Amino acid sequence: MTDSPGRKLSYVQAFTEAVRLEMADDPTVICAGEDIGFFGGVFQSYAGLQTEFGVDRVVDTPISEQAIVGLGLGAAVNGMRPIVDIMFMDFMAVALDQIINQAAKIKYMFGGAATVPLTITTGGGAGMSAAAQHSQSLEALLCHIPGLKVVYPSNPLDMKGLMASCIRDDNPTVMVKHKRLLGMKAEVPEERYYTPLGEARVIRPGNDVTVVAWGKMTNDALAAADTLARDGIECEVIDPRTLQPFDIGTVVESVRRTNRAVVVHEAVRFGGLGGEIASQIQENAFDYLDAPVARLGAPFSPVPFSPDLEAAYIPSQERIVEEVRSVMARPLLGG
Amino acid sequence: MTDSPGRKLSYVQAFTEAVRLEMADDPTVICAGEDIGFFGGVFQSYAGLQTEFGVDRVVDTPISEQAIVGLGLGAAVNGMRPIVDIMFMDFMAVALDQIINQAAKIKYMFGGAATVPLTITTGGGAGMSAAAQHSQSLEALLCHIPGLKVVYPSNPLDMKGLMASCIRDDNPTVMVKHKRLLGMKAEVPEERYYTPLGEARVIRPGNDVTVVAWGKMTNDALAAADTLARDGIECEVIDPRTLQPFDIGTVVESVRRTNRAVVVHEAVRFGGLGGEIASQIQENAFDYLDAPVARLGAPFSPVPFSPDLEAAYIPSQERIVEEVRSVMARPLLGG
Amino acid sequence: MELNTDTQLDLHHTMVRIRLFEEAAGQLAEAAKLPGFLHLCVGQEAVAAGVCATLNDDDQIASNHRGHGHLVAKGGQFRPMMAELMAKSTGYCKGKGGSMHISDLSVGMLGANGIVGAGVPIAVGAAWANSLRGRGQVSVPFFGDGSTNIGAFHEAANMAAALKLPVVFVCENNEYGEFTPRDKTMAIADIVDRAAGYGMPGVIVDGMDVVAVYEAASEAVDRARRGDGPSLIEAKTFRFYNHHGIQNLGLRYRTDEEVEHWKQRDPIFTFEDQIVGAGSTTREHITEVWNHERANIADAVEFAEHSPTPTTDQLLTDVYTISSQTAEVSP
Amino acid sequence: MELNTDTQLDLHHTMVRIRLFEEAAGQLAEAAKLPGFLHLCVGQEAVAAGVCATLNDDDQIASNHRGHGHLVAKGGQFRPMMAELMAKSTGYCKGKGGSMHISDLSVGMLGANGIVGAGVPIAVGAAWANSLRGRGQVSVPFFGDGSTNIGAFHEAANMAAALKLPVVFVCENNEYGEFTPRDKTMAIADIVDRAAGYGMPGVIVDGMDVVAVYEAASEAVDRARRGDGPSLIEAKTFRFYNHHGIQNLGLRYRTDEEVEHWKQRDPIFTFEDQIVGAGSTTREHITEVWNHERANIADAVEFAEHSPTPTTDQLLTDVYTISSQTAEVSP
Ligand SMILES: Cc1ncc(C[n+]2csc(CCOP(=O)(O)OP(=O)(O)O)c2C)c(N)n1
Ligand SMILES: Cc1ncc(C[n+]2csc(CCOP(=O)(O)OP(=O)(O)O)c2C)c(N)n1
Ligand SMILES: [Mg+2]
Ligand SMILES: [Mg+2]
Repeated sequence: MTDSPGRKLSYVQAFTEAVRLEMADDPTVICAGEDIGFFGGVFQSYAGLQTEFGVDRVVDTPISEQAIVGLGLGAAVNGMRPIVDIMFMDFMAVALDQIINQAAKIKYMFGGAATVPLTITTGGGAGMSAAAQHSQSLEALLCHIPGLKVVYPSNPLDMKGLMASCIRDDNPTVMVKHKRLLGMKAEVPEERYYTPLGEARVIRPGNDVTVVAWGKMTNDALAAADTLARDGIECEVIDPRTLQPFDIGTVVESVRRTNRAVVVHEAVRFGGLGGEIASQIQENAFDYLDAPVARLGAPFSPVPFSPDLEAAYIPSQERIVEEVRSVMARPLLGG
Repeated sequence: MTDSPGRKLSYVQAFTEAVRLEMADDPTVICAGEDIGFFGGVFQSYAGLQTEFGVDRVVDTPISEQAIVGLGLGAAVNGMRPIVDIMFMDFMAVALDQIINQAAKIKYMFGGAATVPLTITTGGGAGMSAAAQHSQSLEALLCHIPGLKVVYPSNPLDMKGLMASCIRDDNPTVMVKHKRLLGMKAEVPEERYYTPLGEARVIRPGNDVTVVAWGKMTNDALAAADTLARDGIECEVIDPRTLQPFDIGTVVESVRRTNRAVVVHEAVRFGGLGGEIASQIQENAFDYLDAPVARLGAPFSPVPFSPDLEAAYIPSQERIVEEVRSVMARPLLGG
Repeated sequence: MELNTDTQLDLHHTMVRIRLFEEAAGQLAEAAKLPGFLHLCVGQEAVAAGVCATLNDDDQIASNHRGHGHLVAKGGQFRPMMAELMAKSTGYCKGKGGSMHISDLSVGMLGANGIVGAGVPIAVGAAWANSLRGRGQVSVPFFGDGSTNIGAFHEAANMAAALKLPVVFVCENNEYGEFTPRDKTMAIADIVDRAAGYGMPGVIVDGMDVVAVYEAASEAVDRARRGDGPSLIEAKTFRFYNHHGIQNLGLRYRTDEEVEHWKQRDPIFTFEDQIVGAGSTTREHITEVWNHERANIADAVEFAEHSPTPTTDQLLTDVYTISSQTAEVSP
Repeated sequence: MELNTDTQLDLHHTMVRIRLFEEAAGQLAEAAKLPGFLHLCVGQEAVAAGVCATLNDDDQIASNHRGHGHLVAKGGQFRPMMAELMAKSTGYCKGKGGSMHISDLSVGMLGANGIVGAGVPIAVGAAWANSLRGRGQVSVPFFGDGSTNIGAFHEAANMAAALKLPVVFVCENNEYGEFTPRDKTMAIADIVDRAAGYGMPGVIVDGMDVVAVYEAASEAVDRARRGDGPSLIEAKTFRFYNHHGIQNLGLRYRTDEEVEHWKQRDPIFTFEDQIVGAGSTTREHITEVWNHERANIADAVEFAEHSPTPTTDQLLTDVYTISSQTAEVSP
């Protein structure tokens, strides 16, 4: 399907289309968030939906993130499939109780009685000089919490299929849109389709080293892989797409073949999801590893405002290339 | 000093004593939180302090965790050394913005101009049948955030010295008290002392396997080590004491000697701090490892209410023993 | 309002059921037969009973940490309640939730909650769904005076008003949050002063008078059902026991006189005098009600005690809903 | 109140400084010379100017995302402000904070803030320290109408009232939060209706009238300084430009008529007519003020443009304060 010529959509348009198709199909799909109705959302993710589906189903809310998540949660328990928007991922910090203590746990606490088909959408990532409170990648906080699913697409095609799956999933899912990918264009089928949650995609095959990256980093990893290929280093680039549940099987299978791995994420390296993935790789492919699993992430500081500092802060294609090279350069012990 | 006979204090009394000594010494040390004043706190952590230092310095607050952290943060920026209490660690979710977006980042965002000698205290951990919203170990969320320090003592002696260091530290620190350790008694010197933040303690030396554990788990790891010693397996048990900054040097030095490592924490295994530590171990001791670094943590579910389920949920001495045995049992490849 | 006899007897019956459930739970806790925290609502029965009597079966409530009474009043059954408190697999939450998360969605009880104020936004969300479905259902969050100081309450109250949702906010003002009196934590005496800030009507009612509660709730529920938006009821009440557990007198943070003063106004006994005095019922009938429910409680305790504890294969179930995967293929 | 001429001229001067700073920043943003988001307060100058004129140097303010005006009014300097907006190392935050985190603790400005409502608890915390030190300092958080719907505002307002702290809450009600009008997000027209719910006095003031703002603030600041606790001022005002950037007319979410209506009430021009009419100053002097500040702005832009950008060795500094370790030995 991806090879056929066709209509191109941007990442954010693919998001909107997924929401629109589900809303058209199912009256229980409803949306709420700040500025998403009349204005279509600050990223225009919800553009046109209020016009099409009315003010009852696409609601402009007060600036009240706790109540926004609660609005979705209560409605979800009552049989709706709400989509609620938290404008920037950083703002999840003001609503975290409703996300991690309520939405994630209500089913378990009720002994299974509640079903929570809630989708929380948000914009993550740096690169817009938006400084420390509008640029974070906080997926590690969410992935640590049983009960949630976390999705972070790297391209328009996956965005549409993953967002559709989030809406139809009967669990609370968090859909992170990377702000720097909003305008990325690619062919996207017009019909509805569902990309399964929890399935990684081998986005570039290769036999020398496995590179795991998501969100904007997938694209940087692909570019780095092209550079490295010119030197004869073939990266297998894996986009997990869903971070929780995490498809470790695909990653381990690859590493057992390539014997080397680099995990790349935009989040702060310390305590980021890369640690979990690297640990699971060495647990499951210990005897196959020719080098320690490497991790690339942001250094240990808040996101700086200055574009120069920010450029140094975010893992770049160059740093991915370097990291892969240094992993490849490690001599085999006694080999 | 630890060998000399002396006065015994409980873990929570050691906490209170640290606060009392700092308050007596320095009028800028002030406290605020729910029920901490007249009542002394639900865990009696602040017992007697309002009587001794007055209602102005030991403040009973409304149930307003965001404003409680903000109260401390604003006062800290204004030159005080406030201690603010969030009763249960789970409740940090309602105040996370003030913790991770404000307190942790204000210095950086202001280009260094602000100093934030704030201490946030809280009760963490399971084992009291307190169910999903009063039992979590959420330290991984905090350790991922640059700007914070995170401390989690395993015994009264460390508690007193670490709490004193938190109060005197010029950065926002989070002091986690494990609820199941509150009554644990040990000898504690009467005088003031400061246990440096960021220094692990080798709490039991051994040459066969390194076990890293904190909070209540340190004690369980020690008990497991005793059991294993009877079979001739000598564990080196390391208590990091401070989780951020994390003293990886002590851990790596040990693993290079023992060649095997198990990280144990009470938090959910997936995405817990164990992943970071295991990753750093394999990055820094790859050629020394005879087995993958193992991690023990809670399974992927909210904390159950039922005491039976909860007992199965929390990593136990038995499971630590098993995990160490299985790490020891791994045959050396080609060795 | 002149309540008809049936309604009076129902209100009384519900209060007796709540009182007996709480007394039994308290006794079991003292005997170390209940794990975890236990927040009893003895003294506050009139609020749960009076409010829930105005609700239909398909109306919904959301509760807080002090939630047993709300569930009983909304139609919860003793057996699965007691079993839940004892952490048995026959409990409402299969022993996974306990007192602080007790719930029964089938009777419209959206759960107790361990986080102060957190049930309020959930109730508002439930109201959003209800308003879209247009069946006239009403949502009622119950919360304490102390909870009105937390952000979630504020956001949810404003949200309900902004969206004109069918919600009746019920504050049980028992003058304390845990061990701290109201006047240390707010500069107002009446929670109802907050209603105007959301643009909703607010009313103070004597929370020890079940009829007064019933009347105020009727009006607020009607208003919500009509689509005229939310309102706030502040019920002045008191918990006779400690924040958790039973102990009532000899506590440091409140005087015995204060407790005794409120106990004179026991919502059940004063109401019994009233309905007997008015000839709506007899002392004999009242005794029968108590005895009948005492037997029910004994049955529930027996049931719970003989119920199995959850087995460890239950540990990892109920974390996620396993959805049937959608049929369409991924490109 | 009859303001003396000096005060009048100071108020005017401050408003001109704010206006010119914002206009210059807006122009630079249009020319793509400023990275990141830029929230301008053109139209709202009277609030910052009127309030801050009542404050002492050691009083403190905390701001929101729309914070340049507050900083200018509290004594912030153009050069480090403009340099910060341009992400230069000579900026107030060394280029690490930018517009949304601009701050100068030395003039008592506790920072702009990127999280709606989050500065309010910080200001209350600052007031806690101030009240303990007993030097009569006052804290003033500035925030928008939309921010009063978020939990942090509510908790902080109640906290200040409960602890009777020296705080003056200043709400700039410009009728919109981003692209959504107030009436969609709350059921009240006046934010001041929330004051009673905290037990503090509240007053509405014409936010386009700098003298009215000054008078209301004087009273509230006096009250706080006396130790009589917090109060709330709601200034009705309007932002002439878009939520961020400059564009003012032709926006979908508000009518041009509405903007034009408010622009007729430009706080600077109306005040100029007033003080010239009253003989407090002359047109010539006013022109001088504008020209003088235009030169200052040009100087600041020049300074900023020629300032160095932070070097990457600055990336990891300022994350932690390196304390000198305490001397005592650990056992
Ligand atoms: C966010 C949060 N903070 C603190 C607590 C601890 N806590 C449990 S009940 C309670 C008091 C609640 O007071 P109120 O709302 O008046 O209810 P009451 O107990 O009086 O019925 C507190 C502080 C909590 N559960 N959640
Ligand atoms: C917690 C949070 N939610 C949402 C936003 C996005 N946001 C930035 S400014 C703004 C509108 C604020 O409105 P108001 O308080 O009225 O201030 P104004 O912009 O009108 O001056 C919003 C929603 C944010 N920064 N923080
Ligand atoms: Mg109460
Ligand atoms: Mg506004």
